[in-house]
Amino acid sequence: MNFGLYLPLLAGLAFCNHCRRPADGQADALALPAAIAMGLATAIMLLLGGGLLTLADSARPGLPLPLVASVLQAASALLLAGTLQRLAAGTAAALGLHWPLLLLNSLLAGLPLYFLPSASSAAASLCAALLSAALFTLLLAQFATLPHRLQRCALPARLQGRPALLLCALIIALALHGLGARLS
Amino acid sequence: MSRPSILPAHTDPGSQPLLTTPLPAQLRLWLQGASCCVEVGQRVLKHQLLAEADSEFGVAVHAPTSGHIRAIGPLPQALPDAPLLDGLQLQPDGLDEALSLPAESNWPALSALALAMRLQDMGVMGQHGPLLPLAWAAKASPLALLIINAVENEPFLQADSMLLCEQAAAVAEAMAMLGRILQPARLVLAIQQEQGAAINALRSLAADQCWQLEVIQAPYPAGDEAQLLRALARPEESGNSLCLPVAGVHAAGRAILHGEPCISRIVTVSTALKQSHNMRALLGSPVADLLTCAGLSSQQHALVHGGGLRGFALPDATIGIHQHSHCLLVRPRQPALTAQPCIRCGDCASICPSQLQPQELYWHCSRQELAQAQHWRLADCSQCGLCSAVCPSQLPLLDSFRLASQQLLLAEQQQCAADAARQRHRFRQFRLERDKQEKAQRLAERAAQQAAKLAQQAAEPTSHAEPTATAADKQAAIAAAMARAAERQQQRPAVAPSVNSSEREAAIAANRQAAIEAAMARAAARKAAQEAAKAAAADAPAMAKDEDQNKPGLNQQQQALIQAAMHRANAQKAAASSSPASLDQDKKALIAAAMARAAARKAAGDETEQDK
Amino acid sequence: MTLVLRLLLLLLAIWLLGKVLRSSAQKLRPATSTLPPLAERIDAILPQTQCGQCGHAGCLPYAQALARGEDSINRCPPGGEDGIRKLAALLHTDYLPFAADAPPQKPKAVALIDEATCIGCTLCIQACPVDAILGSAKQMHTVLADECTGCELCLAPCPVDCISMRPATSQPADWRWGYPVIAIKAVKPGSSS
Amino acid sequence: MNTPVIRLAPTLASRNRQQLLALLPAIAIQLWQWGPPALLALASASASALLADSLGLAWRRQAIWPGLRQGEALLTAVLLSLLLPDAAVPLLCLCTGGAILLLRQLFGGSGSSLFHPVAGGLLLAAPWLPAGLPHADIPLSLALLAGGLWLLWRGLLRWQAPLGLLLVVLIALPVGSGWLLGQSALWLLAGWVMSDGSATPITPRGRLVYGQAAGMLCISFVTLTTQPDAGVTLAACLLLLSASAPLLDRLTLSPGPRT
Repeated sequence: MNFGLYLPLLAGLAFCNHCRRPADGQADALALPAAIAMGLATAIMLLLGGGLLTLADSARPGLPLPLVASVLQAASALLLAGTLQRLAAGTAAALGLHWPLLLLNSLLAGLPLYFLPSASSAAASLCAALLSAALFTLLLAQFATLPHRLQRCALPARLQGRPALLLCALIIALALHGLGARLS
Repeated sequence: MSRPSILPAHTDPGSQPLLTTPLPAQLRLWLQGASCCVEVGQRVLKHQLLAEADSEFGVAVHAPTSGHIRAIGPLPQALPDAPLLDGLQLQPDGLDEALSLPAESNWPALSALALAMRLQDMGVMGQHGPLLPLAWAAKASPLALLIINAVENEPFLQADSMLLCEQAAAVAEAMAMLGRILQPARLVLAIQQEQGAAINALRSLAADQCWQLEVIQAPYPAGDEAQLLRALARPEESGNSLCLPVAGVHAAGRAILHGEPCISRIVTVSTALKQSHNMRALLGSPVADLLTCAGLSSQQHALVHGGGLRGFALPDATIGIHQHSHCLLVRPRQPALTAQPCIRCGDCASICPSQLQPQELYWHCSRQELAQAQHWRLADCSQCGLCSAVCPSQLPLLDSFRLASQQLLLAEQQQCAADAARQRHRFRQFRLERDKQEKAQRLAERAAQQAAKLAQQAAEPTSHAEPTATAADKQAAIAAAMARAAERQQQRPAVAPSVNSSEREAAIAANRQAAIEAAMARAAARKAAQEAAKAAAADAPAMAKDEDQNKPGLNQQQQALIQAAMHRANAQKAAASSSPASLDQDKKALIAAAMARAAARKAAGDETEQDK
Repeated sequence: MTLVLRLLLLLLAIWLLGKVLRSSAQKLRPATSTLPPLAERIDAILPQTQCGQCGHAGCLPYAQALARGEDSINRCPPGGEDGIRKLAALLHTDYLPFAADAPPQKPKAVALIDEATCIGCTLCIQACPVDAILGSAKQMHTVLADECTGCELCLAPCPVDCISMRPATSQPADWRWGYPVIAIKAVKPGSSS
Repeated sequence: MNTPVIRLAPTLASRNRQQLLALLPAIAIQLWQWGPPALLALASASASALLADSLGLAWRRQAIWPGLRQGEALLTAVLLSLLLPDAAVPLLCLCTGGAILLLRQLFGGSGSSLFHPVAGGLLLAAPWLPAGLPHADIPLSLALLAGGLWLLWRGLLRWQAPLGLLLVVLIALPVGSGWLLGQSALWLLAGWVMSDGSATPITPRGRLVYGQAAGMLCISFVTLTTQPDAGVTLAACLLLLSASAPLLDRLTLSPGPRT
């Protein structure tokens, strides 16, 4: 895995997240809080999964990394989903914090972190997790506000709405690929 | 990008002469907020009243010269998009015969309201309707600051400067008059730094007068009322200050001191280059005449009414000028610039004196989203036109804001109309309800009186037959009901002993009550029986509901009881009549009897309760 | 060391998420107690012609039916499509085009009584929902044009067909020069600065 | 249309003309440095840009000549040919035309493009660019700076975003960002791409934040990584941040204080 692939993956993931948002009357007003909430949730999952992995590694070294990492990421996602379900079910649902989405985010955004070239030390992996969560939040917020702006573009009728957003996602992914390729 | 540097500087009229337009062939006067009081074909004299103000915001119209009224009807007005509005056409006869003008001799004795109404009658207009707002004058609160606005607000305007240069003494006189009547704590004449000649003309007069000269240095929309008030009023004065245009003040001076109604104004005709002419023109003069006077032809030029930023195109040179026609701009005809899409340069937002976001406003206004436009503070837009002027895409920002404000105004009016209609409808419903209740009350009273009589006749223990009742079983039922009522009546003192202060009164009341109850029960039973005998009534539930609304809201205990009984009986009746129609007589009688019993019992119960 | 830092960051993220959730929950549940009842808010949108074209006996009954969810929002021709949009926004439903069986939309009109033909039967007075008709028995009646909502309810009862609808003339021709928003503001105590 | 008599701002076409005019010294220096091939590149890029623009306009059923006369496509071509002096001519044509079609015409022409075509074209061309250490081009940079200052004086440069970028670069001088100032790509992107309204936030504060964010991202990438090609990195940052422009607008745009 390298950054040139990982960062566009985040863009695609953010686009998926945006498409899965509930489209009701309050979706527009809650778009930005939903993006921030999902970004924070992803940060929690990444930090939790990474921390658990460090603990597991120190407790019993030599475990197969891919298996343990995916189990721990899935566990942290389900733990968060369960906690949210118990404490603030209605709000979490309105903000789109559903467990399948959390699981997807945790696995797709979290797992590659352990295989990135920079994840050599604990501090570096922590830093990578934070940065990737921050970038993911930024991307989510971008997708939350882009449709409003796209309305004012004179896009052809066939491209209105989601296809236009997909186009934007592709361009963002291109830019992220360009940046990520330099990091690797 | 600072505003003063990019706007063309004010050019002083200087030593230019004030022209006077020759008498036009036709005058077109508009009747906004005024109702016509002359007829077609009538000859009128100069200064004669043509239309009286019929609303708070209208002013009277006077004949600018003598002549004949040729038509009264819709005319295009010198407004954006030249809407048709009622106006009158006056054909001058060239004689210019004037009425004699009675000057107001004791004007210092006028109150503010009297002055305001007098100015309205004299046709003196301010920024919004009469020079002095009537609502303000009626409040008669002490005036802290009176601003006379002589700022040439837009590029190319010169009319106010010209007026000050030519008529400085008359303006000073008018201001002294206003100061005397309105008694402001501070009287200020606001003028812009560039109007040098006017300032010179005033400086010599200002020395021994009660007013001050304030020279404004702020950039363009500084001549707007709100901006002037913000600039000149001290915090404690900002609540009760007033801003009047200098042309109106001058006209007010003529009207009050000399009795001369407002029939003309000074108009600048400018070619937006260096050359411009100022002329005194009669109100209603066609624009073409003014152009001819300035040596221009109306065919070869595009016409703009107003200054360089707020002016709007006039489609037609025959439109007559009005009291707000301070400037006419004449431009060579050019192909119109086409609007390009917004490139989000942000210049409009950075230049907006009200700190709005014109690009957002324009987006919502062009999509007719008035609620959003209100959120982006369309109401705070002073329509200064700077955003339109700096827009590199030539977007019609000012036009769309004007249109949207108008639509907003219309929507507000509709909302007011809807609110009024709702109120009237609710009041009508309340009135119908009240009428119904009063009618029911009257009927009940009458029934009670008759029943009391009947009961007295039937005071003998032998319960004699009801004359109208035909079936024997019905009579039996009634008798049973009466007997029960009597029983209850006897039990009543035991139920509620020694509660009443006066037992005698209670006894009398009880006797009467019993009689009434009996009669009521009879009447109800009779009616119910008759109703039940009829075929099925289709609208039974509706009737029940109607009767339900006849709640015993009566203050007299007796009436309450009667009504309660009646309405119970009716409800029962309604229920009965809504049940299958093929009931035999026996059943009907049984129902009626039960009903009557229930009614009587209820009435008695109610009575005891209310006695408590 | 990194583990402690990681734990601290985790706690910070959880705290922030809690804050976001709480603020969103407040946004989700606006203070409904301060709002007037739903029927009143719907009634405020309806045009108050009281014409009964919606099939109810007036605007308020229609509003109540809407509030109970018993009728659809596209039954008010005088309110126009704008009215439907407002109702849709208030009731959180989708915009609906006018019902196929709804009467067609007409421009605003006011009733006019032909004074020569009127026999003074008072039937129209009883029919008018907003008391906009004046007159008494055997006397000529007249319509207060300012109060007339154009509901056309007076047309049917008239025995001599002397009432006709005329287009309302209150279009925005009343372009008042710089309508007096600023003037009123300027003299209201304590309004500006 | 009752629009005002006084026009205080140049039209779009005149704006673009003046922006091109400000590039003239830089073009002259480029021609002097690279000789006839640069002229060929400039001409072919312009032709490809005009062709792509007219194709897009025809596809969107717009009038072609008035659209071309605005000069935005030409400006894009000139900027790209200045940014990619050592690219092969076909690549230059391809990325110019592609960027104009994809990022400009598809989004609906001038003012509507969310992403600046120049940044997009640079990024499209990046994989095929010859790798190598960037060399400082002081004369070109100075010419561009002069052109930018002239634009600023004419009031045509929205200066907040470039200022934010330059501030960050100056602050980061101790980290070793000084060589960036000698890069012509930095000046081109700052003066002609970041000052464009459609791909940046609309509020002054948002633009400042945009410029600072672009500077920080760019400097961190350029100094932390091994591929110090400032132009492509900055273009990628600009694209990424252009997508955040609506977000910055949402955060900074308000109806304003109530009077």
